[in-house]
Formats: sequence, C-alpha cells, structure tokens
Amino acid sequence: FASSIVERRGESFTLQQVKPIAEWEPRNEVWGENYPRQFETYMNTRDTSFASKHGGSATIDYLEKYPELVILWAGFGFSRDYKQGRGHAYAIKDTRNSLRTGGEKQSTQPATCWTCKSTDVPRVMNSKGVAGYYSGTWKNTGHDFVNPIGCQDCHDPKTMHLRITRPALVEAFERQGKKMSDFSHNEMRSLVCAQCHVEYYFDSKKVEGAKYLVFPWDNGFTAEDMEKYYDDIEFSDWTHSLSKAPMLKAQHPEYEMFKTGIHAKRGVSCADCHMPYKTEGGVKFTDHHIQSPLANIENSCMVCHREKTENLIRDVVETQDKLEENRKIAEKALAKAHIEAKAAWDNGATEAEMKPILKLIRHSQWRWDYVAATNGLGFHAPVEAFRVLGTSIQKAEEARRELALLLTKKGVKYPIAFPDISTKDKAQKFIGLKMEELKADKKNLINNVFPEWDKKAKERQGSLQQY
Amino acid sequence: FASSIVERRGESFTLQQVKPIAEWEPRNEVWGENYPRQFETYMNTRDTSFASKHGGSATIDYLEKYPELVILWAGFGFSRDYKQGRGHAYAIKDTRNSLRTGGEKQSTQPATCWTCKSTDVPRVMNSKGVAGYYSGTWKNTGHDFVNPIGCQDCHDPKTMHLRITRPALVEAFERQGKKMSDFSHNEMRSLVCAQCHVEYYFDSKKVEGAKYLVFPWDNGFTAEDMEKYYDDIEFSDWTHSLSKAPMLKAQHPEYEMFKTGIHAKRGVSCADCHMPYKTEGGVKFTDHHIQSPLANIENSCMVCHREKTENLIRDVVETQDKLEENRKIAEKALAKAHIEAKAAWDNGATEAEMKPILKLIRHSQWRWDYVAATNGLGFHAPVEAFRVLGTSIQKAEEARRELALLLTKKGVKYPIAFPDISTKDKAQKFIGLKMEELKADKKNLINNVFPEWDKKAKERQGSLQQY
Amino acid sequence: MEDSQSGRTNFLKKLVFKIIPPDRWRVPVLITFGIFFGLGFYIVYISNAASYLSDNPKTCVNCHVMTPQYATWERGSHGKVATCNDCHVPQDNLIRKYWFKANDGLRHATYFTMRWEPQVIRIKQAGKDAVQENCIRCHSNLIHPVALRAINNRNVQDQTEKYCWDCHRETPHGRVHSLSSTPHAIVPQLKPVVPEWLEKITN
Ligand code: HEC
Ligand code: HEC
Ligand code: HEC
Ligand code: HEC
Ligand code: HEC
Ligand code: HEC
Ligand code: HEC
Ligand code: HEC
Ligand code: HEC
Ligand code: HEC
Ligand code: HEC
Ligand code: HEC
Ligand code: HEC
Ligand code: HEC
Ligand SMILES: [Ca+2]
Ligand SMILES: [Ca+2]
Repeated sequence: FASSIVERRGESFTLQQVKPIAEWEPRNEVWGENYPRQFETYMNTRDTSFASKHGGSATIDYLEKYPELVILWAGFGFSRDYKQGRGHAYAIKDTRNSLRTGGEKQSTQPATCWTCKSTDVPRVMNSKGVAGYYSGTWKNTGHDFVNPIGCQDCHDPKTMHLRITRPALVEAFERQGKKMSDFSHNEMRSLVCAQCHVEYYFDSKKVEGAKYLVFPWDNGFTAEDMEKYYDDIEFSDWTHSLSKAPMLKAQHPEYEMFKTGIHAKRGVSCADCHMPYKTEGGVKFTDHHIQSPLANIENSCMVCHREKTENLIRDVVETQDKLEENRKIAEKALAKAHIEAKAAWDNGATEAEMKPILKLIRHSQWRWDYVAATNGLGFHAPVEAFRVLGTSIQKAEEARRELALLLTKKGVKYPIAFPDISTKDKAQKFIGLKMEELKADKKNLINNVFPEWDKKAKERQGSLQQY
Repeated sequence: FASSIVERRGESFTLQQVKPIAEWEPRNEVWGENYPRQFETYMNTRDTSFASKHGGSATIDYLEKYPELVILWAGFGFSRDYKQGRGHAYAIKDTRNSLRTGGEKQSTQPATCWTCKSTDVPRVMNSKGVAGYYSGTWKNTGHDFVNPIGCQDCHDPKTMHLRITRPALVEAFERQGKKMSDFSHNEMRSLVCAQCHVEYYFDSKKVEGAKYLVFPWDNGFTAEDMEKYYDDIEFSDWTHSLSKAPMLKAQHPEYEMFKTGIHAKRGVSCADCHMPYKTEGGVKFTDHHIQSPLANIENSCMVCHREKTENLIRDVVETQDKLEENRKIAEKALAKAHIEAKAAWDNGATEAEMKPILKLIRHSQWRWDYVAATNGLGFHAPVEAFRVLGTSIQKAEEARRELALLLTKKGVKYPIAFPDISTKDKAQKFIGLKMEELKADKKNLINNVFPEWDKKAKERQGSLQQY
Repeated sequence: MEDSQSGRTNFLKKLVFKIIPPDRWRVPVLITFGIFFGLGFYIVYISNAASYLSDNPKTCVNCHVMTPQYATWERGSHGKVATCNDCHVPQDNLIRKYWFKANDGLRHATYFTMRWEPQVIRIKQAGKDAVQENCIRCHSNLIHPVALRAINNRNVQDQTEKYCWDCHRETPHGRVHSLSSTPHAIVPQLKPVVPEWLEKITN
C-alpha cells in the first residue's frame, strides 16, 4: 500500500504499444489498434443526433438561420454556404461537399484549406516542405487528403505525448518570442486545439506563389489587436460586392476568445470540457468524442459544478440567447449599411466620401464576426464577446448615420427601400448568386473527381476507412 | 498562553440580550449594547479610507469622473451632485449635504427621500401612517430623521430575525402575488437590502398629496420590463432641459441586476459578499461593516473561490473596465444626442418630427442608466449589464442618425459644434446651473437648520450619536 | 496556477544567518528559547497534542477550527473510507509521516493559541503535495491504466499545474470553506482537558 507510490514512480514512461505506429501514419484506425477506447470514442464523432438550442452535431445551416449573413459576405465564398461545424470525423467530407470549395469547373481554393482537415497534412508537409505544401491548389491536391482530423494531429506516435503538428501555431508564438516548450502540460490541453480553432489568413507575399497560413497575433489576441494587425499590413480577405468595402473575415477564433474568459483564467482547458475523462472498467481515459459539452454535462461540467443538469444548460443557453440578441442588432445594421453604401455608389458618391464610411463598415463587421464566428455563441468568454459586440454596434450605426447624410446629399430619399432578404434563397438571389449553377458544378465534382481521389489514396496507403 | 486553549474551548455560540430593545428604537447604539460585535463592525462603515479601482468608501464625485452625466441629467437634481455611496453610517449626513436636497430657500424634495436613509422611518410611519409619512416635505420633516440606516431597518428587536420594514418592497411583491413569508431565510439575506438597493419612483396619483414610493416591478425586473411599465403609465421623472425628452431616472437597481447574475442563480446572497461571516473567539457573527468586498476578499470571496487575492481583484476590475468602456460609448452618444436635439428644436423642428427621436433618447438613456446606476460597475451580472448596454448604444446612435437627417433638413450644417464639457464645471455652466447660488443656499441650510433638527431630535430621544 | 516554491531554500539559508544572534545576545536569547520550549511542551500537553500523533480524525476536532473540515469529511463518501491522515500526511514511509505531522501539529497549535488562524484557512503547498500523492495512492487504478502511463505518469509527477480537486472541487470538504461554514454541525464532543479538581475549584 504505502510503498506503492515509490515503486510506481520507478516504472518506465514508455508506452506499451501492441503495434508500433509509423512516423507519418495518417490512418486513425491504425492508431486505434493500440488505443481502442480512444478510437471508439473518436469514431462517435460521426454521431450527428445531438442538437442543443444553439449548437450540437446536427447540421445548422447558418445562412438559413441568419439570412443577413448572405448580405454581409456578398462577393465571398461564405455567402454560398456556411454551416455549423460537425464532428472531426466529417472534416474531409464536409470540406469536399461545401459550396465554398467550388465544383469541377470552378474551384479557386488553395491547398492551404486542407491544413485543418486531415492527418495527411504532416505527411505531405514532410515530403513537400511547408511552403511547397502551401503552394498547391485545393483541387489538385485532393487525393492526398483523405483521413479526417485525428490522432496524428495531436499526438506523438512514439510516446503519445501531446504535440503541435501545424507550423502556423509554432510560428505565431515564435514571433511573440515564445517556444512551444515554454507551455505547460495543462496548456497543451488547449494548444492542440489552437492549431485549428483560431483566426487565420493567407499571406501571399511571404513565399512567392504560396498561400502561407498565418495567425495574426503579433499585436495580441483581442479583436482590436488583430484589427490593427490587418490595417497595418493593409490586408483584406475580399472586396465587398455591394459596399465595395475592403473586408476581413474572422474564422472560429475559439482559442483567442476562450483565453479572455474566466475558465481559461482558472486553468480550465478545452479538453476539460470537450474531452472530459470517462471511466470504464476501472480505467479513466480521455473521451475522444469531441462535441458540444451540453451533450455530456455529467462528465464535463458537473465534475466542477455540482449543479442540476438543467440549471447548467439554462446558464449556457441564457448567455447564448442574450448574445444572439445583440449579435442580431449588429447583423441587421450591417446588412443595411452594405445596401445603403451600394445606393450611395449608385448615386454618384465619390471615393473620398465613401472611404471613412467603408472603414467603419470594415471594422464593425470584423468585430461582429470576431464574436459571431466564435463557436459557442459567447459562452467561452461572455464579457469579452459582449464588449466587442458593443463596439461593433456603435460603428455600424455610425456608418449608417454617415450614409444617411450622404444619401440625402445626393438627393436620394431616406430611408431607401430595402430588398426582401428574409430567407437564404432570397438573399442569395439579391446578391446575384447563381446557386443552381454552383450546385450542379459541385455535383460533377462529387461524382467525377472524388472517386478518383479515394482510389489514389487507397493505393497509396493500402486501406481506406469510410467515415 | 496555554490557558487560552483551555479558555477557547469554552467559547459558546448563544445569543443573549442584555437589555431588551424597545419596539421602535431607532438608535443603533442602544441596540449595540446587546450586540457589541455587530455594532462595532457597523460603526466601521464610517471608515472612508478604502478605495478600489472603481468603488470603495472614499468619495467618488461621479460628475467629475464622467462629465457627460451633467448633460444627460440637465434639468434634474442629479446634474448638481451625484457621488458614489458611502457607508450606511453616513446616510443622514450625505443626504443632508447633497446639493440634490437643496438649500434653505430652495428645497423641493419630499419626505419620501428619507425612506432609505434612517432607522427613524418605521417609527414615523407607525405614528403618521404610511401615506401620512409620504406626504411631508424633506425639509419640514428633517428633525425626525437623524439616525442613519441601522439595526431597526433589518431586524426584529425581540428576536433579531431579519424582517422587512419598508412597505414599498412588501407592496411590490404583493402586486406580483407573493407574500414576504414565501421567501426563504437565504433570500431574506438579500431582501433586507432590496428594501433600498432597488429602482423606484414616486407615484403622485396613488394617494392625494403624497409622493408614494413604488418599485416598478409589475412586469418583471429587467430594464425592458420596467421601461414598459413606465411607458404604459406615461410616467417620466422629468423633462430634459435640452432635448425636452420625457426622461426616466434609474436608481441603484442592484437587487434587480444581481438577480440575473450567476451568483444569485447559485443561491449567493448580498450578505454573503457584503456581510461575510466572521469567527472571533469561537463566536460566529455577521460582519456588519458593509462595504466593497474588495476590501475584504479573504473573508468574502475566498470562502467560495480558492484563488489568490490579486487574481480575484483582477477578475472584478477587468469586467468593470470593459463595462466602463461600453458605458462611455453610450454616454458620449447620449450627450451628443441631447445637444443635437436642442439644436433641432432651435431650428424649427416640430413636435411630430421630434417625437420618435425623443422616445429613442428616453429608452436609450433609461437602459444606459439601468446599467450605470447599478453599483459595482457590472460585476453583479456582467452578461445582463452588457446586453442592456448594447441595446442602449444602438438606440442612442439611431436617435443621432434621425437627428442628423432632421438637422440637415432644417438647413443646419452637420455635424454641429459641440460645447466643451470636459469637466463637471464646464458642463454645469453649459446647462445653465448656478452652482455658486446652490452652494451658498446649502451652506445656510447646514448652518441654520441642521443644528435645530439635531436639537429637537436629542430632546425626543434623550441622546444623539455622532456619526 | 499556484504559488511556486522557488526561492524557498534560499530563504531558509538567509533565515539561518539572520537567526544566529550576535555574541553578547546569546545568553538572553538562550533563556528566551528555554521559556519558549518549556511553554511549548506545556502546550503540547494541554492541547492533547499527543493525540495528534494518532490517526483518529476525532483528534483533529480537538480544535474547533477544524470542525468544518471534520463535518464535511464525515458526511462525504470519504468519511467512510479515509481518515484525515490518509490524505493529509505522507504515507510512503514512517519517518516522513511523523516528521510531517510534528511539523504541522506544532504550527497549528501555535497558530491556534495565538489566534492567528485566518477566517478562511487554506492548505499550504507542502500539504497540497501530500494530499495529491494520497489521492493518487488510492485511486491509482483509475489514473494509471497500464497503457496510459506515459501521459499520466508525467502528469502525476508534475502536479504543480493541476490538482485532483481543481476538477473535483467538492471532494471532500465541499465548495464552501470558512471557519463559519458549518455553524451548527454536530461533531464529537471534546474531552475535557481541565482536571476535575481544577474544574471544581474554579467553578
Ligand atoms: C468551460 C467549458 C468549455 C471550455 C473550456 C471550452 N468550451 Fe467550447 N463549448 C462549451 C460550450 C458549453 C459550448 C456550447 C455548446 C452548445 O451550444 O451546444 C461550446 C461550444 C464549442 C464549439 C461548437 C460546438 C457546437 O456543437 O456548437 C466548439 C468548436 C468549441 N466549443 C471549441 C472549443 C475550443 C477550441 C476550446 C478551447 C480553446 C473550448 N471550446 C473551450 C464549453 C467549453
Ligand atoms: C486539425 C484541425 C483541428 C484540430 C487540431 C481540432 N479541431 Fe475541432 N474541428 C476542426 C474542424 C475542421 C471541425 C469541423 C468538422 C466538420 O464540420 O466537418 C471541427 C469541429 C469541432 C467541434 C464541433 C463538433 C460537433 O459535433 O459539433 C468541436 C466541439 C471541436 N472541433 C472542438 C475541438 C477541440 C476541443 C479540439 C482540441 C482538443 C479540437 N477541436 C482540435 C478542426 C480541428
Ligand atoms: C487554421 C485552421 C483552418 C484553416 C486554414 C481552414 N479551416 Fe475550415 N475549419 C476549421 C475549423 C476549426 C472548423 C470548425 C469550426 C467552425 O466550423 O467554425 C472548420 C470548418 C470548416 C467547414 C465546415 C463548416 C462550414 O463552415 O460549413 C468547412 C466546409 C471548411 N472549414 C472549409 C475550409 C476551407 C474551404 C478552407 C480554406 C479557405 C478552410 N476551411 C481553412 C479550421 C480551418
Ligand atoms: C484534437 C486533438 C486530439 C485528437 C485528434 C486525438 N487526441 Fe488523443 N488526446 C488528446 C488530448 C487533449 C488528450 C489528453 C492528454 C492529457 O491530458 O495528458 C489525449 C489523450 C490520449 C491518450 C492518453 C490516454 C487518455 O485517454 O487520456 C491516448 C492513448 C490517445 N489520446 C489516443 C488517441 C488516438 C488513438 C486518437 C485517434 C483516434 C487520438 N488520440 C486523437 C487530443 C487528441
Ligand atoms: C481534468 C479534470 C480532472 C482531473 C485533474 C482529475 N479528474 Fe477525476 N474525474 C474527472 C472526470 C471528468 C470524471 C468523471 C468520469 C466519469 O464519471 O465517467 C472523474 C472521475 C473520477 C473518479 C470516479 C468518480 C466516481 O464517481 O466514480 C475518481 C475516484 C477520480 N476522478 C479521482 C481523481 C484523482 C485521484 C485525481 C488526481 C490524480 C483526479 N481525479 C483528477 C476529471 C478529472
Ligand atoms: C475543470 C473545472 C471546470 C469545468 C470542467 C467547467 N467549469 Fe465552469 N467554472 C469553473 C471555474 C473555476 C469557474 C470560475 C468561477 C469559480 O471560481 O467558481 C467557472 C465558471 C462558470 C460559470 C460562471 C461564469 C460564466 O461564464 O457565466 C458558468 C455559467 C459555468 N462555469 C458553467 C460551466 C459549464 C456549463 C460547463 C460545462 C460545459 C463548465 N462550466 C465546465 C470550472 C469549471
Ligand atoms: C458575488 C459577490 C457579490 C454579491 C452577491 C453582491 N455584491 Fe455588491 N459588489 C460586489 C463587488 C465585487 C463589488 C465591486 C466593489 C468595488 O468595485 O470596489 C460590489 C459593489 C457593490 C456596491 C457599491 C460599493 C462600492 O464601494 O462601490 C453596492 C452598493 C452593492 N455592491 C450592493 C449589493 C447588493 C444590494 C447586493 C444584493 C442585491 C449585492 N451587492 C450582491 C460583490 C457582490
Ligand atoms: C434602509 C436603506 C438601506 C438598506 C436596508 C441597505 N442599504 Fe446599503 N446603502 C443605503 C444608502 C442610502 C447608502 C449610501 C449611504 C451614503 O452614501 O451616505 C448605502 C450604501 C451601501 C454600500 C456602499 C458602502 C461603501 O462604503 O461604499 C454598500 C456596499 C451597501 N449599501 C450594501 C448594502 C447591503 C449588502 C445591504 C443589505 C445587507 C444594504 N446595503 C441595505 C441604503 C440601504
Ligand atoms: C428605495 C430607496 C431609496 C429612496 C426612496 C431614495 N434613496 Fe437615496 N440612496 C439609496 C441607496 C440604496 C443609496 C446608495 C447607493 C447609491 O448611491 O447608488 C442612496 C444614496 C443616496 C445618496 C448618496 C449618494 C449620492 O447619490 O450622492 C444621496 C445624497 C441620496 N441617496 C439622496 C436621496 C434623495 C434626495 C432621495 C429622494 C429623491 C432619495 N435618496 C431617495 C436608496 C434610496
Ligand atoms: C442592512 C441590513 C442590516 C443592518 C442595518 C443590520 N443588520 Fe444585523 N444582520 C443582517 C443580516 C443580513 C444578518 C445575517 C442574518 C442571518 O444570516 O441569519 C444579520 C445578523 C445579525 C445578528 C445575528 C448574529 C450574526 O452576527 O449573524 C445580530 C445580533 C445583528 N445582526 C445585530 C445587528 C445590530 C446590533 C445592528 C445595528 C448596529 C444590525 N444588526 C444592523 C443585516 C443587517
Ligand atoms: C457563497 C459563495 C460565493 C461567494 C461568497 C462568491 N462567489 Fe463568485 N461564484 C460563486 C459561484 C457558485 C459561481 C458560479 C460558477 C461556479 O459554479 O463556480 C461564481 C462565479 C464567479 C465568477 C465567474 C462569473 C463572473 O461573474 O465573471 C467570478 C469572477 C467570481 N465568482 C468572483 C467572485 C468575487 C470577486 C467574489 C467576492 C466579491 C465572489 N465571487 C464571491 C460563488 C461565490
Ligand atoms: C491545536 C489545534 C489543532 C489541531 C488539533 C488540528 N489543527 Fe489543523 N489547523 C489548526 C489551525 C489553527 C490551522 C490554521 C493554520 C494556518 O492557517 O496555517 C490549521 C490548519 C490546517 C490545515 C491547512 C494548513 C496547512 O498546513 O496546510 C490542514 C490541512 C490541517 N489543519 C489538518 C489537520 C489535521 C489532519 C488534524 C488532525 C490530525 C488537525 N489539523 C488538527 C489547528 C489545529
Ligand atoms: C479524501 C482526502 C481528504 C480527507 C479524508 C480529508 N481531507 Fe482535508 N483536504 C483535502 C483536500 C483535497 C484539501 C484542499 C481543498 C482545497 O484547497 O480546496 C483539504 C484541505 C483541508 C484543510 C485546509 C482548509 C480547507 O478547508 O481547505 C483542512 C484544515 C483540512 N483539510 C482538514 C481535514 C481534517 C480535519 C480531516 C478529517 C476530519 C480531513 N481534512 C480529511 C483532502 C482530504
Ligand atoms: C485512503 C484511500 C483514499 C484516499 C487517500 C482518497 N480516496 Fe477517493 N475514494 C476512496 C474510496 C475507497 C472511494 C469510494 C467511496 C465510495 O464508494 O463510497 C473514493 C471515492 C472517491 C470519489 C467518488 C465519490 C465522491 O466523493 O465524489 C472521488 C471523486 C474521489 N474519491 C476523489 C479523491 C480525491 C480527489 C482524493 C484526494 C484529495 C481522494 N479521493 C483520496 C479512497 C480514497
Ligand atoms: Ca481571417
Ligand atoms: Ca427611478
């Protein structure tokens, strides 16, 4: 009894692997032979039955739920298709099927898009070099990426230690003067997620011909810090097709937002909530069924919060409902601002007149998106989410004030007539998207190209798991 | 030394009244003879040395700190004088000295103002009847109220049980169909505070000639619920002297706001943080030095949060800083809206043109005030505070858009010139307050009238404690 | 997350140099120390400190300031399976165990007598380390499945970041900690330490 600690400390730190795992092994099922519990729970991410009020694994078509988004993203891929993320096992399937990645004829995305979707990424980066990897196109490299997010992305195959496999994260910290080895084990339980669940952009200048993946954290992690970063390098993701504003797109800054919340400050990690321990047969292991913790309150929240399940759910949902209320205020104001800006251009507004207005729109929408694109609808850091949203509302309304003055000056009757954008279809029609064409082209890609990708992949690796 | 261990074992937990307390006894020092620990700690509320970043007992002159407030309250008493509350022992002194209660010549407040300031209130209500009490003027009844907030307000003199002594609270719950006896002991630990730390208004219609104190909770406790209540009865506290908007003033809705926060939902009461238990010599008692819990993190927060003192302070202050940021956004927009509205009137705007704008200003300022007037700068319920503030910002900016259009329509150049309101003095001069006169008049009141009040009171009760 | 121990050895070294008094002070200092130790032994006697050496949790409530912990422990699942010392004292070898106990016991007794105890008592670093070891000692089957040793063994040894009770916040004393947190709890009555004859004379 008493001697057991001393004794156990001497035990070696090596893992007993039934079958050693090859260095670049991308196939989760091969890793799974050694770790059946983790693999089994990982495979549960294919379950799409759980739906909470604002999240879950059942698909939510965001453009249907918030049709203003179509206006906000006019001229950008997101206006075609944007859904709530599903389980990690779907990463390949969902990326392939999204209208954002285009069809057989028209497909413009770079290979960089694969970075957060597949365990094949480290393997290909190793063979082509990082810049080489970033230089291909999404379509031409599709055959190389068939294994969805998995073990290889987060674990060292020899020791099973957590590790970082994506250079963008390492580089971002290096620019801040930090090494990955400075971080504690507990921080690693969030940093493995921060490889993907973060804001990013593609730098086209860094390496000729490459779309280099960069996390814009040089000034810090807040919405304002990144805004300044982008302004300083005069970056924009696209030019808005209605307002002509130079826009920014925020993508899932979960890690950045989470860091400002009380849970992060108390040392709680992503894994604590999204991968809680599970006990089975006297063994405590990490539940790899990564999903909404609301599907699993008992293991995730209740270990720390001894509260009734329904109370904990109510607390989350109440915060989310309130955030959604203010989010919609910003959203609606922004949609109108874009449409009014178009009216101003149409009625002879000049570059000089529009410039300050477009800057307000750029900043307002960036801040709104920083909050809206963060999964969890505010729960990860309510105070910060609301603060940023408040500044977004102010800027959107200020833009609208300036637009009102400008339109009247140009002799336009204010308020102008707004189109009916009450559904996704109507909004997409309004911004001039030809959805039938896009869908038909996608169908061709699915039928003609994907089978070839899978065939090539099977030849390469010998087997191909169906997800 | 050693005997003290022996001694401490005998320490006991019983309550004993040495001297029975008379039913309407207002003098805290008389109650204190029975309960020296509670009295001693109560008397510590006279200590004004503690200052936290945004609160504490040291005086904060809010009009100095946020000069926009002077504009927001133009035409109302608060534009003369508004300070952060101090300890309960100062309630009489501070009410007497505030410029809001006027001077020897000009003093317009009703007796109702005493309601939350003195232990004499139950005594006088008992002798004059509730409506009779509400019918006097503040100045004529001053001699009756000399003992600051204390034991009588919260305790039954026989049993020392917590009890409610102010009818407004009882009546508000009765209108909601609740009896005070429905509430648990734990809820009473907040409800004794809810007698005073709540939003209120004076109903002049209920009883002829009386300023009846009413808590506007019939539709619920949120900013929107109360706004609807006031709109439905077409109530306004005053008409704004610049914008002519029919305004509402929110006063310290601590209880209402607190109820929406996570602490309240987890059963934490006001007393848990502001009156933590203390054990001294084996006797457990409630610390009656009610103050900012940041002065006393070790006994208040740490009971539940095992964190370093500086971390807990940082958490509070960070939330407060962020709230202040958004609060100022609303504040500045509102100040401009009032001034622009004045410009619109001055340039021939009509009632019909102004009506929707004034409604936006009324609602925006009410919501801003619901948050700003709540002590604690958002800490009591961060999510709710930010949500309400977000809607306030939107409405203020919408009002400014309409004003911009209206002013241009009237041929006024937009933006209009704004006065310099960067200090309290400048702002007060701008709205036309004659501060020297008000201060001189107050001085007369202090020198000529207060000594008489004290003399009368001493005769009535036999002794007069100095606070 | 937690206070670090670095600088502690340095501090001890400095302390030793500071404590050695200058020559002409040595005699008075020695006498003072004598009084201190004498009284110290008396305290040890009167406070039933000998019982401190036992593993019976009742000895902890010799001091009423331990009542909240006793009450919460007794009514929790660990009340049936683990004594205070199962958690709070190192169990790997006897010397460490008693050294630890003596150390803690004397400090507690001094604090108690001097009324130095804070309203909210908090466990010290050495105490945390001991407790953590003990959680692991009993629950090793849950956290050391053979296949997972690589990750969890490292985790176990490097426990400065996360303690079991960071997650299991209610185990075993509950969430609320304070001298007043269990005001009316019924706990074993204390044995009188005042001899009967003295009791008679004083009453
Ligand atoms: C304190 C617990 C907690 C922590 C820590 C936490 N999350 Fe969450 N997360 C939640 C909750 C609760 C939701 C909302 C789920 C819902 O609405 O169904 C959520 C939602 C999400 C979602 C969307 C899932 C869905 O189904 O809507 C993603 C993705 C996510 N979190 C990623 C992360 C990442 C990455 C981190 C760390 C950087 C993190 N979370 C840290 C509790 C947490
Ligand atoms: C290699 C990139 C990558 C890593 C590493 C990663 N994620 Fe994800 N995550 C994604 C992608 C991509 C999706 C969306 C997949 C889809 O919709 O098909 C996703 C989806 C999710 C979801 C939504 C699941 C659902 O059922 O709604 C959650 C929750 C989540 N991730 C949390 C985490 C957490 C926690 C970590 C770290 C422990 C993490 N992720 C690590 C890329 C990643
Ligand atoms: C830095 C990592 C990263 C990069 C680079 C990245 N993604 Fe993702 N992607 C994620 C994460 C994390 C999620 C899941 C969270 C979410 O949906 O917000 C996701 C979800 C998705 C989804 C499923 C949900 C949806 O939006 O419909 C699609 C499709 C997708 N990504 C496509 C792309 C494309 C196309 C690109 C390149 C333009 C790309 N991704 C680049 C991390 C990344
Ligand atoms: C998105 C990141 C992520 C992916 C993908 C992932 N893991 Fe893990 N894994 C973790 C985290 C985080 C832990 C907890 C590590 C810790 O706390 O020490 C963990 C722990 C483990 C452990 C240690 C034992 C345990 O349960 O705590 C094993 C073994 C393991 N994972 C195997 C796998 C296998 C097999 C796969 C693929 C099927 C996989 N992991 C995929 C993040 C991941
Ligand atoms: C990162 C959070 C975390 C940490 C740290 C942690 N645990 Fe747990 N523990 C959990 C979760 C989650 C469960 C629930 C698993 C379940 O019920 O399936 C659990 C379950 C348990 C159980 C089983 C409880 C029951 O009701 O059956 C025991 C015993 C336990 N943990 C002991 C420990 C010990 C000892 C330590 C310290 C070495 C520890 N835990 C550290 C999260 C944690
Ligand atoms: C590993 C421990 C841990 C886990 C797991 C955890 N929490 Fe927390 N939670 C905390 C801590 C610590 C705080 C900060 C307050 C405190 O010290 O108690 C907190 C605060 C909160 C708050 C108040 C702050 C806010 O953001 O409103 C809510 C609500 C909450 N948690 C809900 C949840 C829910 C829901 C989950 C599961 C999805 C969860 N927590 C998982 C430890 C945890
Ligand atoms: C969870 C702890 C907590 C609870 C419960 C709580 N408060 Fe507070 N209160 C605070 C903190 C923290 C502050 C900020 C103090 C500061 O900024 O110095 C504060 C500030 C105040 C202030 C202003 C004091 C000052 O010096 O600025 C008042 C008045 C107040 N609270 C009244 C109440 C009332 C009435 C209730 C119940 C309806 C209540 N509080 C419930 C923690 C709490
Ligand atoms: C009878 C009315 C009344 C009751 C009952 C009452 N308060 Fe007050 N409270 C006041 C007034 C009036 C002030 C301001 C006094 C001043 O500034 O002179 C005040 C001031 C305060 C302050 C500021 C103290 C400082 O030093 O900054 C706090 C904190 C506070 N109250 C909390 C509470 C709590 C908690 C309760 C219930 C346990 C409570 N109050 C009950 C009327 C009351
Ligand atoms: C429903 C209870 C209530 C009524 C009625 C009330 N007060 Fe107060 N008063 C408070 C509370 C609570 C505080 C402390 C919190 C704060 O300052 O926000 C306070 C603080 C004050 C202060 C000190 C802080 C400051 O604002 O400078 C003055 C002066 C004051 N009140 C005057 C008045 C006057 C004049 C009236 C009548 C018009 C009045 N009160 C009516 C509850 C009330
Ligand atoms: C603002 C409200 C308030 C005022 C004023 C007040 N008390 Fe209390 N008192 C409380 C609360 C709340 C408790 C805790 C009651 C409980 O939890 O049962 C309390 C508890 C007590 C107790 C019970 C023992 C204890 O300490 O918990 C005594 C005795 C007491 N107060 C005496 C006094 C005396 C004497 C005064 C005047 C000097 C006074 N109180 C003023 C609110 C107040
Ligand atoms: C009687 C218990 C208790 C007291 C006293 C208490 N808290 Fe809390 N606190 C909680 C609970 C319960 C939660 C909700 C999350 C959870 O379950 O841990 C919480 C949540 C929080 C949070 C996260 C939510 C938010 O609003 O940001 C912070 C920060 C916090 N408390 C700080 C404080 C501070 C500072 C004090 C002292 C002024 C304090 N607490 C006093 C029990 C308490
Ligand atoms: C002589 C009276 C007395 C007895 C008997 C006593 N304690 Fe304590 N204990 C105290 C005091 C006083 C403190 C607070 C000291 C401090 O804050 O450092 C304390 C603090 C503690 C702490 C937290 C501080 C630390 O050292 O980590 C633990 C753990 C503890 N006691 C456990 C026990 C256990 C287990 C027993 C029974 C074997 C026991 N005590 C018996 C008086 C006593
Ligand atoms: C199952 C293990 C376990 C047992 C049995 C146990 N304790 Fe503890 N004790 C802990 C842990 C863990 C903490 C640290 C709690 C924290 O910091 O939140 C602690 C903290 C304490 C503290 C510091 C003050 C506090 O409340 O945190 C004291 C004193 C204490 N224990 C006394 C006792 C006494 C006396 C007993 C027996 C009657 C006992 N403990 C039984 C695990 C245990
Ligand atoms: C002397 C052995 C022993 C020690 C030391 C010990 N435990 Fe336990 N623990 C047990 C046993 C046996 C059970 C099962 C009790 C039952 O089933 O009622 C248990 C049950 C539990 C449970 C599940 C029930 C509950 O209370 O939630 C948790 C969690 C737990 N222990 C955590 C801990 C932690 C954390 C520590 C260290 C602070 C610890 N244990 C120290 C023997 C121990
Ligand atoms: Ca981006
Ligand atoms: Ca009011």
